Formats: sequence, structure tokens, C-alpha cells
Amino acid sequence: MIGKGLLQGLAVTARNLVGSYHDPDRYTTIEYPEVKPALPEAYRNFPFLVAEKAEDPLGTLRCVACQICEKECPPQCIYIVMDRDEKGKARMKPKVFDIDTSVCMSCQICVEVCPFDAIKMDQVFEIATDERFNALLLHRDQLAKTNTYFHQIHPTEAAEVDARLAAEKKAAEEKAKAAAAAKAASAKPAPAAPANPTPPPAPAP
Amino acid sequence: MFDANPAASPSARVRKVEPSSFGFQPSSVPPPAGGGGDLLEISLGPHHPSTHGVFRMNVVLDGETVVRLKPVFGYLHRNHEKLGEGTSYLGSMPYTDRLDYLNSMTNNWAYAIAVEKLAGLTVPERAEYVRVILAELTRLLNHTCLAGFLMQDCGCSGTPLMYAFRERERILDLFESLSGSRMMCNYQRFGGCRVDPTPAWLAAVAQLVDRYGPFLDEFEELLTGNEIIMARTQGVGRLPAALAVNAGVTGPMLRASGVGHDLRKVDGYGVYPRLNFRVPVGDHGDVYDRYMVRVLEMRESISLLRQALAALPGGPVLDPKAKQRGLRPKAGEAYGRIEGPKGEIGFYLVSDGTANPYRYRVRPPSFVNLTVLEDLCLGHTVADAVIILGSIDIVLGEVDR
Amino acid sequence: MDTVEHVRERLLARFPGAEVTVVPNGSPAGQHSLLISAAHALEIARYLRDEPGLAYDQCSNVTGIDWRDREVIDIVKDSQPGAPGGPPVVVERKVKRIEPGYLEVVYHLYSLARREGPVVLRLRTGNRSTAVSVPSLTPVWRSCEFQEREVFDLFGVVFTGHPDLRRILMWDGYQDHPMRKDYVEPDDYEWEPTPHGDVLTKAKRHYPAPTAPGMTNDE
Amino acid sequence: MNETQPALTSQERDELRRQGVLLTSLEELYNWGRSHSVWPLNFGLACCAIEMIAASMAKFDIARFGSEVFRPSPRQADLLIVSGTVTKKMAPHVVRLWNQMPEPKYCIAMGACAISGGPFKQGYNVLKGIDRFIPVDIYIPGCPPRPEALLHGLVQLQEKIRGQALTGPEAPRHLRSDDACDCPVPELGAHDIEPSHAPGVWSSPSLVRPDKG
Repeated sequence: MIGKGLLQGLAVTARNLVGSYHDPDRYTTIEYPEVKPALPEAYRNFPFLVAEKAEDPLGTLRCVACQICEKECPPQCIYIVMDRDEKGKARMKPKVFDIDTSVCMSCQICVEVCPFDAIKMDQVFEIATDERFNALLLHRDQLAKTNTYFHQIHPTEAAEVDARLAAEKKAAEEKAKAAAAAKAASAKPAPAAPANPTPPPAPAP
Repeated sequence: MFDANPAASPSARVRKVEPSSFGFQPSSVPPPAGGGGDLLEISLGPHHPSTHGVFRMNVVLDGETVVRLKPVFGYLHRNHEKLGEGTSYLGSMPYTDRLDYLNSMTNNWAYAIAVEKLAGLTVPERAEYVRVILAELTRLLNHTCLAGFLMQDCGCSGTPLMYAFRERERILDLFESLSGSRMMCNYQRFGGCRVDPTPAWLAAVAQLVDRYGPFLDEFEELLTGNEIIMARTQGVGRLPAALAVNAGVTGPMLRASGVGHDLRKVDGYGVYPRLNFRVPVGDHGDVYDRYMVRVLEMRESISLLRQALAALPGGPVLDPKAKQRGLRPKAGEAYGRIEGPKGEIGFYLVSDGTANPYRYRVRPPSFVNLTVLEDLCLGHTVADAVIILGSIDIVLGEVDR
Repeated sequence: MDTVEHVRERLLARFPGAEVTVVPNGSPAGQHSLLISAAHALEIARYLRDEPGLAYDQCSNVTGIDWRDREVIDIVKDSQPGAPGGPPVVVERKVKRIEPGYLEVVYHLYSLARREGPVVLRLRTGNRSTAVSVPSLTPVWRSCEFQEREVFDLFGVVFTGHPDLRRILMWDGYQDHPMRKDYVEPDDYEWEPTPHGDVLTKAKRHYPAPTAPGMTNDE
Repeated sequence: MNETQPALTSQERDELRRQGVLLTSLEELYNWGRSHSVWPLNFGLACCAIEMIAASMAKFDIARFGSEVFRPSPRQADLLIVSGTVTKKMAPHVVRLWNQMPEPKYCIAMGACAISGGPFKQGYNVLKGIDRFIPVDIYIPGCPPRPEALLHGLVQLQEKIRGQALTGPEAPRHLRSDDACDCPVPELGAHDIEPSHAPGVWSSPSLVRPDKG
């Protein structure tokens, strides 16, 4: 019968219309500016730098300015300059750490390649602006956010990272202690085997 | 000429509604014999609501009949291949998300397969199953949206697309909670996947799979038997099987023309040989068949998802020996391809032993499928050209790269 | 499974004069390819498609590769007259020569009917500047039509016998072939706040000379 | 109406409103009406266009902001959402669309590509930001921005519209006679588009980078 399919279709739309008043499966609108979306833990937008202490974020950055992320960033939106003292010796922290959010594609590769867990992905997405140049170029003071904040947005990952860093620190300390003990022991009787302490791993701040 | 897949049961080939069951004439009009009358040349696009992006067709019309049609490409040519040659192997992975931006998961997978071939990497079994789950979710997402867009082109403005996007959001929520991003997942890695899915996530997938069947029933109730849609799409844009094969057409469009060619069966990559599914094949090769094949494929995807979820083994999802950063494959080349929702998506990589590929080539299914656009549109009205283009299922990010 | 050697033998049996060389592939993929001479390309392609035992009915992928000029060092042995009366001394010297680059077009063929493939065909041009034509395989496989146009557009390979050889991705008045390795892109590096590598070199032209030390807009 | 010193500050106005006194100037009424009927152009470029469509669909429902009327013709649109990568081949068309839109018109650059070329910035056929040719009102970074981020950008734009004075030098373009609203359309040249940016529309601040050392 001609028209049966049409009527069937109209029944479907009618079902959806009525359903949208009582069935949450059919009424899916989120009232965005009033109701904030429930972001999943994994959600990522732009990177930020993890700092240990809220009172001195720039002094306690985990970043050691090794520039791996700068090199690996596919769209090249990271710019790092190592902080150096008067003699030119590296202070192992960034003097300049810029991320151009007008280029960043939120791919998370900087997070994956960072050996120091210093850069992580933020979840702030309400960043529309009318300023083209400087507002979109984030400097290290804007990027530095505390570990507490990291725990708030990615609790599982942050707990993992903290546990790993603590374990590494402990292992490093024990190794240093053992090396010192071995040195002290070997210094007196026979200076045969020069202690060859492996360089301490990641200088965990 | 071609043996349809033996696994495809006859029921998959059944046309739900025979074209003769209603009184409308198909809209295909033979081109005028004498070529009399004035010809009109118009340019559809690059800004046109029905060209699925910045695609342009230069159409020559006799009255309302298309007598010549030349596609114009390049309005979204963003140099994907050139950038791929300047980026490391890992760095190209997020770029593949942006090729066919509806289906980032399958693009990732195709690229990962190509690199795994090039570097000789193996993939843990759990990762293979996770890849199947994600690829089939992507297929559901793509085909649902395509049906919505196609109906938009037919003139049902809004409603089917609205329903399609409602379901798409549910799949995107899953992608987002797994990979962190709605569209640009950047999830696959060489030798596995980036994140291990949690049991809660797998339960959410199972729940979605359970409700997708009823949604498809409703969607089909709305569209499949609709007389206007049948009148508009049946007999329009017929693609003969021989031409489809010769013109490199792949994916649902090839299968709608009656060729049972599906890389999941032919190449048997991943764990597809262990899963049981049928390959739907069309009989007429028209727009309606292309729609129908996709709907049937979604039904098979649901079954595939159920099997993959049930058989998902434990273990790691990423080969710990596989190098991601600083991968330097031996000099040589590899071509890896998978059955994406739009057809055969392949990556051809040439390595010269350095950290960046010497040549990085994407074989884009929708670009090659467009080869037959003119053949399909000749003799039809300009309104039919729009739905023929819609049924080819193009995404400009992939056509122009 | 057809091996390239097997396909090569069949081709040589059918076309005795043709040059068909196996190009080995060093990667674990192990997919070797066949380099065919331009003179017989169209015949060979037709044979590959129509011969029932081969039936490569679909050309899936067509692409170009730009191989730059390579510096090759040959070791040449010269014999020089040695000490008077003694035997001549063999002196080895290294001779540098430039192996001219060429453009290469790669075709990936599959057989849908026999579920076989891929057979990878390669065609090479004479050099990168003047002798850049190869025969078009579009008359054999329609799928080459747009892909060969793309290779023409981005690499500058001229396909003789192509029905509609125009630029496809770039606009018509464009003159460069941007996928070539020696392509120089236009200079629009006015605002590059995070440059390094090549981009830094290119962007530096646009930076004003620092007037006073420490004058930056970073801090 | 005195431009330099408004009779009431906005705090005083809010206070009066709380006390139940409704004070509305013509300007406020006019801008309120304009800001809640911003009709975008139905124009998608790339990936971000999908998120723009998603924003207009049931879940995010841009109709709550009065912007659900996506017009296929630039003659009927108020807002150009540049949603995706603008290639050099496409740039003249985008500028022409902008010129065809009637004043008052606004432009949102949605996503990294529209702002600066984004991840494809170094490509030979990619325009490094649509603001090289069109004055952009709101930039929404992200790749792609979530639909909520687009809605947030739209709210910012509405606030901007509400803050526009009707007279004086800060008045919107359509109320001034001195400002031409047409942007020069670039030409497709032999190697690049010409010019590579419109001098009157775009100029970058001078940039001194510290040495990498």
C-alpha cells in the first residue's frame, strides 16, 4: 500500500516527539552554560606544566627543559629556552616555555614522550577570546599548575604518577646510600674497585 | 562474474521493498538524443550546502539533465603527505585523525598496520580485539551519519540527521572516555593501542551495542520503507560491477554493485578471520542499494562487536618492545590497508632508514570512489547528482588530504 | 600467491623484448616490486589485467616518489707504472659521480577475481627536469585517472595518453610541483612564535633585530 | 546620550534592576535583539564543521542561543563561522562570501586551523589564519573545539554585540560611513596567493625570540 512507509515514519517521529518529554534517552540536550558538561577523566585539551608547590609554581616546575617535547611535537607549537647562569651552565629548568594554543592539536604526544611527567593535559576548554596574538600564546607562568590541580582533573593518572615518582626517588636514595656505604667501606681496606655509581636517574624535584 | 561471499546468506541480499511495489517512475531520464537546446553550465560548490564540504562540481545541464560533470578538487588540500614526510612516524599518527575526520579510529589503524608491516612489529591479541571493537564502533558511527546526511540531501531536512547525531554522540562519549578526545582520538600505536580499556568502558560498549539494534530498527522504520525515499533513490546512479572494479571503487559502494569484496574477509587482517560475519551485497548498484548495504553492514557490525566483546582476552594492549618515539625502520617500503567504513584506506610508506618517512602516501577511498561520479550522474537531473554524491560518502579531508 | 618472480617470468615469456626488473624491498614487509620499461608499460598492464591466470583487475593505489640526485662513490683501480723495471702498481682511487635522480610512479595492483595481490609496478622517468614522461595506465584502469592527475600536479610527471591531464589539487595557474623534495614554499613566516628547526631559519628573516639585550616579548 | 560619561554606570543599572526598576535604552534593546538572533552561514570547511553541526543538533542545541537558523546564502547570514582549515585555493572564496554578507556581520574563527593554520600551518597550500584577510571577532582555540567551546565562543560574541555603542568611533561598522566593509579578495598566483595577507586587515606584532642557546 502506498503511504504505509510514510505513516510508519510519521509514527516514529511522533514517538520521538512525545518521548522527548519523558524519556531521557530521547531528550539528550545539555543546558550548557548553566549545566557544565561532565568531562570524562581522560578528556584532554591543551597541555600544562606540573608544579609541585602552589606558592612557588615557577620555581618548582618538574620540567627540566630537556626539549624532547619541543622536538616531538608534531605541529611544532612548543618553544623552550633553557635557563642558564652567568657562566652558561644549565640550571635544568626552562627560562622560556611557550605553547601556542592557536596551533596545538591536543594530540598528547608531548605527554607521552616526557620522561619526567612534567607536562600533562588540561581540561579547560572555555578559552574563546577576541585577542589573536598574545592571548593564545601561553607562557610558563600561565602554564604552571599545581600537582593538586592535576589530581583534581586526572585522579587515576596523577595517583599513578605520584606512586611512580615516589618509588623512583626512594630507589635513587637507597642507591645513593648504598653507594656511599660502599665507598666508605672500600675507602679503608682496599681501594681496589673504584665505586662506579650509576648517575642518579631522573632528578626528581 | 564475481562470487559473492559464501558467508553472505541470501537474506542479506534480499531487497526489503521491490521497486515495482509502488507507482512512481524512477527519475532517471535518458539524455537527449540530438543534443538540441542550449546548454547551461553551473558550478555546484565549493560553498554549497549539499556538497559535504568544500567540494565543487562543474555541471553542464541540458534543461535539468546532466550532460557533463567535472569534479574540482583541492579546496581542502592541506598537504597531509608533505607534512608526513617532515614528521616522525609517531608524529603522523595524530594527523591521520584529520584525514577522514568522522573515522579517526580506522585511519589510525590503517596507518598503524602500515608501520607495523614496515618495521616488522607484532600486536598483542588483546589489542587486536580492541581494534576490532573500535573499528566497528566507527563503522556504526560513519554509516549512521551517512544515512542522515544522505537523507538531508534528499530533502528530509533535519530529522534523520538529528537522530543519527543523537546516536553518534553516544559513540563519541565512549571514544572520549577512552582516548580523551571526541573526534581526534590518536589512539592506535605501533604494536598495539595507547590505553587499556577498563571493564567499565567495556560494559558501556556492551550497553551501547544492546541498544543500537533497536535504534536501527527505528531508523529503518523511518527511512527504509518510505515511499518518497524509494522513489527518489531507486534506479538512480546505477554503477555496473565491471566499471566499479576497474575504477578502483571499494567499500560499501562496490558491494552495493554486487561484488562481494571486503578486505576484512579478503586480507583477513587483525582477528577478523576468527569472527563470524556476513558481507552484504547489493543487486542493483543504485543509491538505494548503497544505503541498504550500509544498514545491513551496521547489523553485522553489531554482531561483530558482540563477538569481540565476548572473546576479548586479557594481557597487554601494547607490545612493550615496540618503539614509538624515534622509530627508524630499515630502508624499504610497505603498503598497509584495511577496510575502512568508506572503503579501502591504505598507507604506502617508503623508509630510507631515517626517523621520518621518505614518502608517505595515503590511499584515500572516497577520492578514488569519486572517479565514477560523472558516469553515475550522466542522464540524471541535477537534484539526483546531489544524492548520488551523498551516496558515495565522501569526506573532503580525505579526498583532498 | 603470485610471487614477483613468477609474474616476471610470465611477462618475459609473453613480451620477450621487455625489460622487467625485480626491485627488492628491504623492509620486513618483503613486498618486492617490478620495474617495467616505459616502452612496454601499456601492453604489460593490459596483459596483467586481461590474462585469466593473472586478472589484476583493480589498480588500487597510484603514487609518485621523487628520488633526488645521489652522490655515489665508485672505487676505480688504476695501474700506474711502478718503479723502473718492477711490476705496475695498482692504485685505488675514489671517484665521485652524481647518479641523476628520477621520478617514479608506483602502481599497486590487486586481483579481486582471484583475491590476489598486490603486484607493485614501478615506472621511472629519465630525470627530474626534462624527460619526465611515462605512459598513462588510465586506458587500462580507470582508477588511475584522478590519481595520475594528482601525481602530475604534485610531482610533475607527464602521463602520455592520459585523457584529461590537468592540475587537480592545486589551482590551474600554479607553476610548482610541491611534493618534489626541492620545492621551496612561499615565504609567509611573519608570526611564528614557537619556531625551531627549518621554521626558525625561515622565520628569522622576519624578526626585527634585537635592539637591546633582554628585550623579548616572552616574559 | 553622552558618549564619554554615561548617565548611569552598569553597576548602578544592575542595582536599579534588582530594585525592580526597568531601565532600557534604545541601544540596549537594539543590541539585545541583535545578539539573540545571530544567524550563521551554513558553511563548513573541515573537521570543525562536524563539531559545528554537532552543536546545532539535539545534544548541544544551538537554538537555545537563537542561532539555529543556518542560512545557505551569505546574503541572509550575520555570522561567518570559519570552521576548519582555509586553504589557499579556498581563501578567495571565503573572502568573497564574507564580502557578500550584509552588515552587521561577525566572524568566528573556530579551531586552530582557522586561527593560524593550526597543525597544517607549515603546508604549502594552507593559509596561516583567516584573519589575514577577514577581521575576526572571536577566536576559539582547540582542535577541534568541543561543541560547548563553540557555544562559549558564541556567548562571548553575544556579549561583544551587547557592548557595542551605536554612535561614536566605537560604533559597529554598519553604523559608520567611513569604514568600508569589503575586504580585498586575494588572487591565485603562480606560486602563492597574492597578496599573502591583506595589509589593512592584518599585521603581526614584532616578535623577538630569545636565543635558544
